[in-house]
Formats: sequence, C-alpha cells, structure tokens
Amino acid sequence: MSDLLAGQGPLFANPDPDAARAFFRQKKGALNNKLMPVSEAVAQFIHNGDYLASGGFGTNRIATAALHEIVRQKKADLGFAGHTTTHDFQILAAGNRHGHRLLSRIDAAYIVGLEARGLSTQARRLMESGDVDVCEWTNYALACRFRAAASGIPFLPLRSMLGTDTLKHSAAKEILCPFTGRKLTAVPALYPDVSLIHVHESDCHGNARIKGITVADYDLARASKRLIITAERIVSTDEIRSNPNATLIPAFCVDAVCHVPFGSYPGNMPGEYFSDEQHLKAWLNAERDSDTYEKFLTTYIYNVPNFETYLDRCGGTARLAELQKLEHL
Amino acid sequence: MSDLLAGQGPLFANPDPDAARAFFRQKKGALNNKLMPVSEAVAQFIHNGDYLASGGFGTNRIATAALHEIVRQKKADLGFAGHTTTHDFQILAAGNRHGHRLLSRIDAAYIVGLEARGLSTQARRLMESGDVDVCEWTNYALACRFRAAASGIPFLPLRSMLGTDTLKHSAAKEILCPFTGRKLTAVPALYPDVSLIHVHESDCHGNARIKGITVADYDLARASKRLIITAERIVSTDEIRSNPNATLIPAFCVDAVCHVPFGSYPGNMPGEYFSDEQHLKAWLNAERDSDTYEKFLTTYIYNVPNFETYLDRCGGTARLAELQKLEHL
Amino acid sequence: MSNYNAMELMICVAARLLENGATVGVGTGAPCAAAMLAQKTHAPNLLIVFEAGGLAPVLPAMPISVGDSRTSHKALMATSMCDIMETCQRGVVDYAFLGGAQIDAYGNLNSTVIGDYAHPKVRFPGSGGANDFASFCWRTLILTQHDRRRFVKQLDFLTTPGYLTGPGAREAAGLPANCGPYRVITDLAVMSFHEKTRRMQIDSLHPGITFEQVQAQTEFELGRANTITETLLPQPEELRLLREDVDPHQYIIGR
Amino acid sequence: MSNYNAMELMICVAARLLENGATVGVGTGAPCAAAMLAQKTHAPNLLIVFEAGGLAPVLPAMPISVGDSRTSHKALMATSMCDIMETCQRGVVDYAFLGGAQIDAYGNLNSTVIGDYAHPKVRFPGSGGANDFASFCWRTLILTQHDRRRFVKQLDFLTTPGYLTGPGAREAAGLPANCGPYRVITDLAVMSFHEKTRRMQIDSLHPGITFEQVQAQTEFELGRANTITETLLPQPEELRLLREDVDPHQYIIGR
Repeated sequence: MSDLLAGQGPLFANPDPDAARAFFRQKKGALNNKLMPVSEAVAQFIHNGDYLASGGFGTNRIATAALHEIVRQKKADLGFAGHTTTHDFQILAAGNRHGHRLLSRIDAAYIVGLEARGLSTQARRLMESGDVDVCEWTNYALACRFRAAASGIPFLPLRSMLGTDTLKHSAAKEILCPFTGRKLTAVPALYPDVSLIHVHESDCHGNARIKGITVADYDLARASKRLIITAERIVSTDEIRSNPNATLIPAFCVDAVCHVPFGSYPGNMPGEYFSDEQHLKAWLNAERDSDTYEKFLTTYIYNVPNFETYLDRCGGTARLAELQKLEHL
Repeated sequence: MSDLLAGQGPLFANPDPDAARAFFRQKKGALNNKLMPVSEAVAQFIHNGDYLASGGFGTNRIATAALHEIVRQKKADLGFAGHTTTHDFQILAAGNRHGHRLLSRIDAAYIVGLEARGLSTQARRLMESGDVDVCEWTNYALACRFRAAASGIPFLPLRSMLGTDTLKHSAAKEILCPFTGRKLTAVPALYPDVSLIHVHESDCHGNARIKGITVADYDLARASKRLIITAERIVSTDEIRSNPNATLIPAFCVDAVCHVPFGSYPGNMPGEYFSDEQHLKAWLNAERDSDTYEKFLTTYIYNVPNFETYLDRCGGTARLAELQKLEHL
Repeated sequence: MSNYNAMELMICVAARLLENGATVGVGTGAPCAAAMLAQKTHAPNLLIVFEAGGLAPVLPAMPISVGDSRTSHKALMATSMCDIMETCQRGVVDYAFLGGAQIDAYGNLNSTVIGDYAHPKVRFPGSGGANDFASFCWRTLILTQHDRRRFVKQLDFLTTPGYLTGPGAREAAGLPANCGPYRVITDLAVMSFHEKTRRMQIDSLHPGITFEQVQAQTEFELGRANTITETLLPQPEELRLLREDVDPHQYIIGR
Repeated sequence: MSNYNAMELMICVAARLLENGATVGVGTGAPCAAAMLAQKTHAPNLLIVFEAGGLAPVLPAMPISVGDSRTSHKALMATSMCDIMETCQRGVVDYAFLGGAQIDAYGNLNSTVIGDYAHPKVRFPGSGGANDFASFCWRTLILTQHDRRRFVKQLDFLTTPGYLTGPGAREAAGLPANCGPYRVITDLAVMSFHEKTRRMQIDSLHPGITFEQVQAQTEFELGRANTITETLLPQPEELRLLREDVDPHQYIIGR
C-alpha cells in the first residue's frame, strides 16, 4: 500500500467512536427544560480549548447571537470547522486580536470569503498570520466527517480530494476498496465538542424543525457532543408531536435552547427574512482599516449587552420589516 | 491482515460505482410524464434476471399492486433484497412453484416471518428448499448497502455483524480503520436493477412524498437503477414545489409513476389505513395446505385482472372504510 | 402462579429494569409491553425507539409491527432505520430487547436456522435488526420461554452477539466496548452474566421454582449469583396498568 | 464589443452548452446567470442544483449565496449538502461550473493560496465544494477572466482537479472515470482539452481577438483545435432575456 497517500495536515479531533460512545452514554435528561439565555448557554457549554462547529451556510441560517457572545466572552484556543463558513468565521476572527487567540485550529473547506461579496480582510489577516493551525478539506469531505461521527463510525470513504494538494494538506488518507480495489479517500469522523445551530422552531427540550435546505445540520446535530440551539420560535412539545415528519433534530442531541427571534441576522433565514446586504457590506468595508474596525466591533459586538440591542443598532424593527418583505418577494 | 474475516456468502450485485455512474448518466428525462398502469410499469421496467428491492417495511407502506403484478407476469430469476420483508416476500414466494423460479437470489436480513403474526409456511418452504441462493445480512447492513450505492461509493463501514455467523455467511468483509486501527465490517454497495416504493403523494414526474417513517426508502430510491413509484394520490408539480421540504424522492430517480389508492393493502399506510390483520391471517392459514393455497392464489392473484378487483374480493370499500377508521383511532 | 401468569411476571420484571430517562429499543410483543408499563409506572420519560424509524412515540395501542403507524404516533420524530440504528451505534441507546430460537451460556442468540445452514431443518427470519441492536446498545435484555431446546450448549447458528466466547471477545471482534447482554428473563428465573466469566448465572428464581428445575431446563451449566433471591411478584398496581392500559385486549398477556 | 460586453458574451456561450434535460451544479454569479438564461431559451427542463441543498428551484432572482433561500424557492426539493454532492458522486449531474485564482494547461484550479502554503501571500477561501463538483460531475465548465496571472504554467496549489498531469491521471488517482474539464470560457476565447494530451486548446476566438493575443495572456502554450472558429455573438434575444429577465439589476453583467 506504499502508493497510498496520507494527508500531512493536522487532525484536531479524536475520531474514535468508543470515546464518543462513552460521552454520549452519560449525556442524559433528553426531556429536561433547556431554555436559557444565549449568554448562559455560551458560558456553560463552550469551554476554552473546545472544538466548535456552526450550522447553516455562512450567511444563511447562522446562530449569530451565539457567535457574538463567544467573542464577547473572550473564549480562547477554539478549534473550528470551516465548511462554508463566511460571516460566522468573519465574526470569530474578531477574537484573534491584541494578542488574544480565540481560534487556534481551523479545518478549512471554505473560509475568508463571503461568496460573491468578496473576501474578508480580517479573516484573511488571521489565516495569513500563522496564528492558527490549518487543515484543508472540501465542503463534502467535512460533511462526511460529521456524518461518520453521527453514524458512530470512525471514518467514511468518498471519491473527491484525490490527486490534489487539498488531500496532501488534509488529514485524510487514501485507502483501497476491499470489494473493487478502487482508490478512495477516507476521512476521519469529526465529533465537535460543541456546536451552534439556528432553527425555525424548537420546543424547550430541543426537538427542532428547520425549513428549507438543511445543509449538514442533520449530521452536525448528531455528531456534536454538546449542542446549543437558537430558535426563531419556541413551540410546545405537543406541536412537535403533532407532526413527527417535521422534526430534524431530536432532544437527546441538545444541551441548550435559546429563543432568538431574527437570530440569523444579518444572514438570511428561509421563509422569514433575507440577508442584510448593507450591513454585511459595511462589515467588509470596516475591516479594511484597523481603527474603523475597532470602532465597528465596539459598536456592534463589545458594547452590546444583548442581541436585541445589536438588531436595534442595525436599524431595528423597521429594517427587519424590510428584510422580511424582501424574503417574501 | 490474515486475521481479517471475509464473509463466504455470495455477492449478487456489482458494487462498482463507475459502472453505476455510466448507467445513471444515460438515464434522462427527469421531467417526463411517467404516469402508467402498474401492469405496464412491471412489464417495461422489470426484466427476468433483475435484482429487485421493495420499499417500506414488510406490512407497512408496501407496493402490493406491483408485487402481485410481478407474480402474475411470471417474472423469472430475480434477486431480492430481504431487509425486513414480510408480506412482500410472502407474495413473491408464490412465484417459486410448479417448477417456476421467480426468485433465485436472496439477500436475507429478515425473511419468512411476519413479525408477531408468525412464520409463513410457503416462504419457509422456499428458503428451506435450496431453490434459492442466500446471503445473510442485518437490517442495518442492508440499509448501509443502499446508502453506499445512493452515495456513489463502493462500500460503507459499520460496527455490527462482527464476531457472528451472520458475517461468515454474508458477503461483508472485515477491515481495519485507517485512523483508529479498529476492526470494522465493510458492506458492499447494493444498486438494485429495479425497486418498488409505495408513497403517499407523487407528481407525474415522480417527485414523491412519504408521511411517517421513511425506513430505508430515501437511500433505496437513490440507489436503484430503475424505480417504480406507486402512489395513494397524484398531485401537481406546483403542489410539490409549494413545499420543497416535503419531497423525499426527486424525479430523476424515477421511471414509472402508478396511481394506486390503497396500494399498501393489506399492509398499513401511515395516516391512511391500518393493516388488514384478518386477510393477513387468512393468507398465513391458506399457506398450510397446498390445495387451499392454490385456490387462495387463484382467487387473490392469478384470476385478478387488477388491484381494484383484489380490493373488492377482500371486502371492498366497506372493509377499507373500517381500516381507515382503525388507523385514526 | 395464582393471580398472574408467567408472561405478566416477565413483563413486570423487565419493566422495572428500565430507569426513567433511559432510551430503549424495542420490538413488538412483550418488550413493547414492558416499556409501556415502565412509562406508566416509574419511568414517564423513558424514550422508546423502534428500528424502522419511530422515535419516542406516544403509543396509542400495542403495535403489531415495529414499522406500523402506531410506532410513530405523536412521536418526537418519524425518521429512518439508519437514523435509529446510528443513534444506537453512536452510543445513545441504553437498552434493547432481544429474543431468539436458541441462546447459549454467553447470551449469544440464534434466529436464523435450526440444523445445518446449507440444508436447514427450520429457516427462521434471520437477524433483522437484532444483531445491530445487540452490537450497538449498552445493555441488551432477553425475554424468552425457558426450556432445553432454547437454552443450548451449542448454537446451530450465531445470529446475534452476546459475549461471544467470553471476556474481551466482543472487543476483540471489533464490537463497541463495554456493552452486551444484561439480563435474561424467562418464565422460570432472572439471569445475569458473571462479570469475570461472562457466563449466564441465576440472579433470582420465580416463586416456587428451584435452581434445579431451571438447570433441568438448561443444556449448559448455570452459575449462581452471590445471593439468589426470589423474583419480586407483580404488584397489584403493575398488574392493573398492564391489564387495563397496556394490553387491554390481552394480545400479549393472554398467551 | 459594441452592443454587448465580455461578461454577456461569456454567459451566452456558457448557456448554449447546457442542453435541455441536463442537470447542472452552479454557484452564484455568471454560472447561475448562464443556467437561468439556458432555461429561458433552449433548455426549459434544465435542472439546476446548488451544493448547499437547493434542488431544481424556480429562481425568482439571482441568488447572492449558493445557500440563500432563493436557491430552494419553489424547488422540487429542499435537501442537504450530502444529498446534492452524492447525487453528483452517483453520476447524475452532467455539468458543474468552476472558477479559480489560477488555472493550468490541464484545467487544474487553485482557489487556496498564492505563494508558499505555510506562509501564503494571499489566502483564498479554499475548495469549498469545487473539488467535489470537479471530481464528481461529468463535465466541468470554467468561467474566468483571461490573463497571465491566472493562466499559469505551475499552480501555487492544486485545489481542484482538472486532468491533473494528463491522460489517465484522474482514473489513476481514483477519481470517477470519463469526466473532467470540458470548456474554459474567458473574455478572449473558448477553450477545450485535446482528447489525447488533455491540454488546453483554443476552440473559438471572440470577435476581433487573435490566437496570439490569447497566447500572450497565457503562461503555458495553448493548443489549436482542428478548426478554430469565431465565437458566435450574443444574439439579440439572448441579450434581451439576459438583461431584462435574468439580471435586470446588472449584478453580474454590469461588472
């Protein structure tokens, strides 16, 4: 098998399913009431050194309130799963400044860019600074790493990454199929210590519903050792039980449930409100000058007591009403 | 690796993803109108020698009309995926009589039994006769074989079957995890030549919705080279597009769409009607005496022009109304 | 067995083993009855999962199939077989109920064939989800009638893993660590597995049953727990709930 | 380029390559505009898929993100990234659009770093779903500006596979057989890949552009197709639909 390549990138999380099984076994109280403020959820369930993952897709259905709180609480030495992460990564990158190191390990599939909107100066600065260890992946490879963990198996095989530097700089390994002899890419299970997922509806136990595309959140919710749900609406368990087909995330995956209307702002929330392109543009622009950036972060993250205040500083109910209208065009 | 076990059971279908890719590439016309009678769908898309799989779960959401038609059309030399297959397998077993060989290859996870209702004499006769080649699996292992095919990869690893005769008599192979060194079971992708899935609603292209548990049908639909959908109701494509979250099976998986109200009878259809335990009991009883069985099959399959007539002979609208009532208790 | 029958006793014993807040994978029949009884007595937050995709339903009646619509009635989620099995494989599910045509001293089960595999005397359904449940869930519970044809020295076919050949054998085979058969509940006694030898041993005898009677119905040699107690009888409230709420039509307890 | 601009030409050329009934994976911007234009002209049954989970939407407007709600507006299904990527891996998706900071003679792409990987001059987003699309989809289409900084002899980082090192290299690497880069569409020309050497060659030159001008903007040596034609101009109806229906706000064609 000497012709089989092993990626030289760092492996940031233990893919061993028995270690994860021991953790999941002692995680009880699926039907406890898990409602709490975002500040409490972040304080209680996110620890320095944790490996973090965020759901949604960059500027779509992201848990903005929890991301801001992580920066405000100055968490340190976090690993991060950078499947298409755009504004979420941009927010966290603010934590690596003035000698503080919020992020230290990045699994990178899509980072530093905000798709058609352009690149984030500050996210680039972080990635180019050498301040973080980086491992390369593709979006599908990271999704498969979550699925392997969600399935309770240590790896999954796939057919991308082969023949590229992306594989060489990943922690994936080439294997041979035991049935066909074909060369495949094996990617190790990724069990995040804690994840953030914003949903449309959840009950107080964390039985949650998502409308529109689910991206990788079905698997991410199951793969995560701890899970913080932020929800547009809190619904009753009777409501959840009235339509079992609508549930995507079952309560036993969840540790905290936070009620955060407009929680994906300035991102898009399918069927609820569109993204605030003005605010996202302002953010990208502010990043280009360090003084401006400092003031921007003070205004929109550091000197903000809670998420409602952030929404108000971004135009409040009037602006949100515009974004709702835009979503329903 | 000499300590790694390879199951000695026969492998009935080619797990090679490139062979399947070549087939899927030439399968076009996703948005054609695929509405046709069951008889035509079975005649056109099921060929002697094909490997067949059926959706649902034995007596729940099964494509009874298509299964009867396969027996009526005297298809021959079929392979069959026996994940929890109960009444569906019992129907097909009727085809292996008087020297005719409808089934020749069985991947067996759960067969011959009808759960709490007892064993099928005729299914047992078939399995004990040596008339079919058999390979052992578990329900999850077969589900993983469908998922591997649906994913376009040649195998999936799992952690059951290990240490048992079930593995020895399967076509699975033990492998070592390239990351943890753990011993795992590798199961080969299973791409059925043709599958039958009964659904609640489908449009004329095959965009289909299922209510209640999905069992393995998300993966089975995607794994199958050809797919026959039977549906309780035909809905418009506008209706499908009005709720993209409700779709489970996209049109490009589907070859035929057949409108068959009460199509899962005598099985249960979630939210529609409960199983007809009297008819299922009558079937089990009839199997115990060959003359009685012959008459039974003549009455309920061979001398039946179509599925509506079968329903009438089983009590017709009055009985169906009772089963609807029973479902909504 | 005056005011209750063996099945009722077995169901009550099994129900008591399921603590509140635990998750259990069940099939139809007695296991489902035991889980339902536990919910109605000491374990209202017991989460019941069915292999076909029913997750934590409010069971309106005894299911006939592990895939029928009752198994997802008012469920927290109606999902897939893979989701349920992977929830087990991930280590989330505490208990699973199993049965079989044969069981050996290590709790291995046969539900595939009696006789030679190539030319079986009797073909049974096979593993179904049993091998998966027994491989993945932390503790498996076995409910079965007790006689010499079932409790055998040598299985005709090892369908579903117990402790295989003894201590460490599961781990050596690659199975998840620290799980396996927990209790065997029959019409005669309740058995566990010796923590060193992993062989079956009697924990408690049902009222009026002697060790010798149980051994006589068992082909292999049974061990003895440090103290063998008498199985606690079904309590009046347990019987009332079982007969009035859980199985009013006596589908299970009528047998 | 009197009555149209280069972007409009590139979009029209790309749209014509997408036959009716085909399935195409797209990102935002020009690729999405091309797919939308194809639907409005010759390919009403073109199925558009987005990597984040949007399957065959009726696009009400140009999406800003491949995961925004427009990508599943009136879609046939709102699904997951794994479902879309596995539909590609299974061989169902005919075309995918790609771009990058650098491209070489074999159509390999770099969207990760400029400079040394350990100490990059510029860090770009990385593969995203590009490597997956390029590995799985039958034919990849590359839309990009044409200059010497992009069309390079040696990539700083091979993010996404083209034909790798040449004929048979994809298959040797384990990638699915018989797929790879199909066309490269730039502001100067349309290029394909020689069926023997798998190196980039010019198929058609845009009006007023010479082979030498394109070669001057390309670091590696370009091949010549047997017959090099002039790229068909955007037709009035194509331009009308593109400007009035596809991109009325000129998000893309205004650049």
